[in-house]
Amino acid sequence: MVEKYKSRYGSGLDAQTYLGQNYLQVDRSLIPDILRRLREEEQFDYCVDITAVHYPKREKQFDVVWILYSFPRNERVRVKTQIADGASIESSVSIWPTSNWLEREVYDMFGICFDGHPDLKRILLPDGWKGFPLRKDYGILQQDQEWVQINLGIESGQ
Amino acid sequence: MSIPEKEGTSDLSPGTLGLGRASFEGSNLERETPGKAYLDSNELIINMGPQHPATHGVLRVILKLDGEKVLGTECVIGYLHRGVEKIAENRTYTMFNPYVDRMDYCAAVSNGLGYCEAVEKLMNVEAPPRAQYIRVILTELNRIASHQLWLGTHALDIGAMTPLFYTFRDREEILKIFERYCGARLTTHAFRIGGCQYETYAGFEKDVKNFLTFVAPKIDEYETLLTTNRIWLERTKNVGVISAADAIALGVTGPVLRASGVQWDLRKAQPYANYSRFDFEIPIGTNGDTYDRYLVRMMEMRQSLRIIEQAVDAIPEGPIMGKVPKVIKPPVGEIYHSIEAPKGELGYFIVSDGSTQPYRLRVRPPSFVNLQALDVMVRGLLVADVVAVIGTIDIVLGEVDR
Amino acid sequence: MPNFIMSYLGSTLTPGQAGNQFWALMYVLIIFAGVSVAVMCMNWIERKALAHFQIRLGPMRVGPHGLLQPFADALKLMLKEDIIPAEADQFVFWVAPLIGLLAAFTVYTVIPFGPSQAVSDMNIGILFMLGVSSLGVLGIVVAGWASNSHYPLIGALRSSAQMVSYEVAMGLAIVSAIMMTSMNASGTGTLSMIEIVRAQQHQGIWFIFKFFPLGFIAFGIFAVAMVAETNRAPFDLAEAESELTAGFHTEYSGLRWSLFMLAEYAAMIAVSSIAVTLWLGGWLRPFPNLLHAPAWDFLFSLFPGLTFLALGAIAVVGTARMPSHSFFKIQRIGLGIFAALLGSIGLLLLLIAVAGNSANLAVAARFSEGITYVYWFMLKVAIFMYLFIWYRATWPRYRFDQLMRVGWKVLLPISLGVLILTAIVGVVVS
Amino acid sequence: MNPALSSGLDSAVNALPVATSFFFYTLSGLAVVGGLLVITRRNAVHSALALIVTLLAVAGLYLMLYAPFVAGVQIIVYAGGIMVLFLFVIMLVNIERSSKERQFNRMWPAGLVAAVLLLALFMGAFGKGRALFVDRRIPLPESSNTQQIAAMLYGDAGRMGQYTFAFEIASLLLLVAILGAVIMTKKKT
Repeated sequence: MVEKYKSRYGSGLDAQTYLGQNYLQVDRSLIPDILRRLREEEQFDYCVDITAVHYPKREKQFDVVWILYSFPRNERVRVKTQIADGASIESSVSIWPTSNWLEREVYDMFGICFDGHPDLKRILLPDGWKGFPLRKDYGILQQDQEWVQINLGIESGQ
Repeated sequence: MSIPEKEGTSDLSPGTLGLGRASFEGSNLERETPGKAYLDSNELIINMGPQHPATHGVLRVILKLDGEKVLGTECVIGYLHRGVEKIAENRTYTMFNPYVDRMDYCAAVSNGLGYCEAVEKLMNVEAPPRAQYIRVILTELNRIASHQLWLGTHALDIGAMTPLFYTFRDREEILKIFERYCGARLTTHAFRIGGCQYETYAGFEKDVKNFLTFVAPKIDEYETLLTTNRIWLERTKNVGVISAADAIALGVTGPVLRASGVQWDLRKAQPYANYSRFDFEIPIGTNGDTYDRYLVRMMEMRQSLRIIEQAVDAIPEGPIMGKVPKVIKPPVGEIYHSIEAPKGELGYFIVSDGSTQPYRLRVRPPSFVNLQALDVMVRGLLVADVVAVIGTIDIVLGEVDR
Repeated sequence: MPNFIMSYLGSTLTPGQAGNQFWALMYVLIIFAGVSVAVMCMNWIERKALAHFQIRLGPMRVGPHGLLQPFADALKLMLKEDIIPAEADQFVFWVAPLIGLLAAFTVYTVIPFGPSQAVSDMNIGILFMLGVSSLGVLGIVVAGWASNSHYPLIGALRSSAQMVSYEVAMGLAIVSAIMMTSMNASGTGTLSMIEIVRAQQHQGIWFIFKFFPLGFIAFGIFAVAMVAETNRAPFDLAEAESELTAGFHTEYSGLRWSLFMLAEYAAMIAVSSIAVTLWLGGWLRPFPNLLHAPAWDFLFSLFPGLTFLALGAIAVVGTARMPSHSFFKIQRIGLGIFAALLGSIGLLLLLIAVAGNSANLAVAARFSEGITYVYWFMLKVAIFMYLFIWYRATWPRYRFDQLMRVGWKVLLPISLGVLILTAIVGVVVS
Repeated sequence: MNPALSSGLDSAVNALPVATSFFFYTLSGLAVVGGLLVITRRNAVHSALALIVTLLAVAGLYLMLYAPFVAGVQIIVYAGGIMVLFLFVIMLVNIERSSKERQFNRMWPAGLVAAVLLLALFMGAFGKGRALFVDRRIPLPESSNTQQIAAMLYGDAGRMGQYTFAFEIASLLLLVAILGAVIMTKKKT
C-alpha cells in the first residue's frame, strides 16, 4: 500500500513505523486526496481521532494527526501533516461524519481552521472565549479574563 | 424562561445541527424571543439541560420540536471542561496518572489501564504477568460496575425507579473490593506505570469469587424486572435505531456499535493486557435500537464475569512491578494506544520529547464521539425518546468535556 | 339525646334527608380533615413502601421509623418561600392549585362510606363524580399555562390530552357497571352511589364477578384508566421528571405545590373509592348474603379492632427491635406510645363491637355497624392505594403516543365491547 | 329507588328549601358576571376561566330546577370536556398578538340591536310571566329525573319515546361532524 502511494505521490509522502505503529507523513497539499483514498480504496472506514500537536519553534508550527482504523483489515494508520500557524486545512467531514466534533475540538484547542467544515465553532470552551489553550504559549493558569469577568461576574478574572 | 438570557446569544448560532448544514438548510435555529405564544409556530425550541434530571450531568441539548416530535438537536458541551490535556503537559507521567481517573469517573480503572499501558508501550516495558491478571480482574469488575450504573440510571430515565437501587446495591460490592485493594472507591488510581502498586490483599481471590456467585443471580434479577416488561419493550424497541454503516461512519464504538451488529471489540480485535488468554464472547445485537443496546450490555456483564472467573483461577505468583526507572522518561517518539473501555474505544495518543512530562497527550474519549450520534438517533422521535437515547449512549460528562 | 343525633343513628334514614343536614355538615368537616390526614398517612406509607421495594429504609429520622415525616414535610412546605415567577400570570397561577384541590375534594360529597355514612345521596352521584373529577384537569392545564414556561406547558398539554382520552374509556366502563344495577325485578337502574352498592347487596354479587368475565374486564379498564386519570406511574407523563423536570408544577413551590400534591392524592383516594363502590361492593363485608347469621356479623364486626391491635403489635415488635443505645431512647418511647395508641384504639373498637353484640345497647350496636361499614370500605380503598405504590415501583413510564394508543385503540374498543356484551347478556338473563 | 325521596316532590320541597331566592340570585349573578368577564377580558385564558364559572353557575340553576341529570351533563360535557379543549386550543394560538388587537370590531351596532331585542323579549316574558308559561308542577321528580329523561329519549315499556327520532338524528349529525373533522385534519401520507 505504502509503495503504491509512494510511487503516486513521490516525495510528498513518507511512511514510517515506530513501536509497531504505522504512520504516514504527508505533505499538506496531498491531505484531502490521501484521506479520501484511504477511506475509499484502502477501507479505512473509521476515523478514530483527529488531533494536533504544537511545535512553536518550528516554521510550520502544527502537526495535524488523523488516526484511522480499518474494520476489514483490522489495522491502524496515522496520517500526519505539518501546517503553519494561521493556515487552514481541508475538512474531512464529508469523508467521515465523525470528524465534525473532532475537528471542532482541534479548532477550539489550537485554532486550526478546517475548510469546508459545516459548523466550525468552539465546542468545549464557550463561544466568546479568546485564545487557544493547547498551544504551548498558553499558560496553564491563563484564562480569558474578560470573558470570566463578564460571564461569571468574577472581578479578578481568575 | 428556560433559555437563560446570558448565554443565549452566543450558543445558538444559526444553521447547524448535528451532521451538517445541508440537512438544516432553510430552517434556522435562531433564538426567538419566547413570549407567551411560543407554540404559535409549529416549531418549538426547548432547552434540555444543563440542569436537567435526565442528561446525566451538565449536558445541554437544544431540541427543535414540532409538537413533541424532534426535528433536530444540538448538543452544547464543555460545562465540565477542566483542560485535562493541558494539565498533562505540565505534569510528569506519574503525576498525571490520577488525573485520568477523573475523566470517566464511572470506569476509573479502565482509564488508568489505558494510560499505563500507553506509557509502558512508549517506554517499551511490560507489566509482569501477575500485574496483568490483577489489571484484568479489576478492569472487568469496573466494566460491570459501569454497566450497572448505566442500567440504573437508564431505567430511571425511562421511568423505572427500582432497578437503580438494585444496581447500586450490587455495585457497592465491587466498590468494596476496590476499596480493600487500593483504598479508594471511585477514582481508584489502582495501577502504576509498569504494573501495580499494591499486592492483592489477603482474601482478594475469595472476595472476587464471592462476588461472582453473588452478582450472577442479581443480573438475572435486573432482567426479570426489565427484559420482558411490556412497557420497557415499547419504550426501547425501535427507538434510537442506528445502522451499522451509520455507526461506523460516526465513529461510534463500544456497546452501541455492537448493538448495531458489528462484532468488534478491541479486547479481541487488538488484544491488550492479556485478554488473548481468556475465553469470552462478544455479544452483538441486530437492530441497533435501544433494546439491543440494553441486551448487549447485559450480556457483556455476564461475559465479564466469565473473564474474571478465568483470571482469578489462573492468577500466577510473581512480582507486580516491571523494571521501570524511578523517574519515568520515555524516549522521544509517539504512541497511540487504545483499550475497550465500558463505553467504547478509549485511546491515548502521547507524544514524548524525552523529558519527564508528555509533550502532548491526547485522549480519545468514547463518550465524546458516541454523543455525536445522538442527533442521528433521535431525529423524528419524541421528547421522551431523547431521554431514553441519551441514557442508552451511556455518556459520562467528565469524559465528554475532559 | 338530641334529635339529630338519633336521626343519624337511625340507619334507615338516607343522607341528605331532613334532619340529617347537621350530620351532612359534620361529614363535610370529617371528610375534609380525614382525607387530609389520609393523604399524610399515604405520603408516609408511599415513601416507606417504595423504599422497601427498593431495598432502602425510607424516612427513619423524624420520629420513630419516620412516623413524623409527613408533619415535618407539611411544615416545611408551609414555611417555604412561595415563588411566583415574574413572567407568570399572577391570578391564574394563584387560582390553579385551588381548582384542582376543589375538584378533588368535591368528589367526596357523593362517596358513600356506608349506607348512611355519606355527605349526600345524590341521585346522579356517579355522573356528578365524573363531572367534578373532569374539572380537576382544568387546574393542571391552567397551572401549566400560567407558569409561562416550556416544561409546564408541555406537561399541561400532555395531561389534558391524556385525561380527556382516558375519561372516555373510564366512562364506558362505568356505564357497564351502572347497567348491571338494573338487573333487578323492576328493571330500573340507578346512578346513585348508595343505590349501586345496595344493588350489589340485593343481587348478592359484587359487580366485579357479575357476568364473569364482563364485570371483571370493565373493572380492569377502570383500574387502568383511573391510574391515567390521576397522573400516576406508569402514566405520569404530565410530571415525568426525567423528561419534563416536574411537568405542570415545575414552577410551583411551597404551599401551592403541596396543594397540588394534596389534590393528586385526594384524587387517588377518590377514584379508588369509586372503583370500590362500583365493583367491589362498597361498604359490604365479604359474603354478606352467604354468611348472614348474626354470629358471622359479630365475627366480622371484630375485624376493625383486631386490625388496629395487629398494627399495634407490629409497632410493639418495632419498639422491641430498636437498638438499645441511649440515642434511641426518645424514639423507643415514641414508638411505644404509638403502639399503645393503636392498641387502645383497637381495644375500644373491640369493646364497641362486643357491646353492640350484646343487644340491649342500641347505640353501641349502631356505632359498631357504622364502624364495620367504614372499615371494609377503607380496607378496599387501601388495597388500591397500595397498588398505586406498587405500580410506581415496578413499571417504566409510557411514552406519550403509546399512552394515547393504549387509551384509544385498546381500552376504548374493549370497553365498548364489554358495554354491548353486558347489555346483551343482561337482556338474555332477564 | 329511594322511598323517602320518590314519595313526592312536595315533601322534598318542604323539607329541603334549596330553591330559595338567595341561591337563585347568587347563581344568576355569578353567571352574568362570568358572562361579562368572558367578553371583556383581553386574555383568552381568563375569558375561558370566566366561561367555566358561568357554566357552573348555570349547572347550579339546573339543580335548583330539580334537573340534576342535566346539571351533571352540563358539568361533564361543557365545563369538563369542551372547556378543556378550548383551553387546549387557546394555549396553542398566539395570545400575545390577539391581546393587542382591538377588542371591539365594527359589529357592535348589530350586537347592540340584538342585545336590546333580547332584553325586550325577556322583559315581555317577565311582564306576562304567568300568562305565557302555565304554572304547573314540575313533571320530573328529582329522584327519578334520570329515568324520566331516559323514557322520553329512548321510550319506555315498549313504546317509542317522545324524542327518540330527534335524538338519533342529532347523534347521527354529530357523527358526521366527527368524521368530517377527522378527514379534514388527516395528513395525506
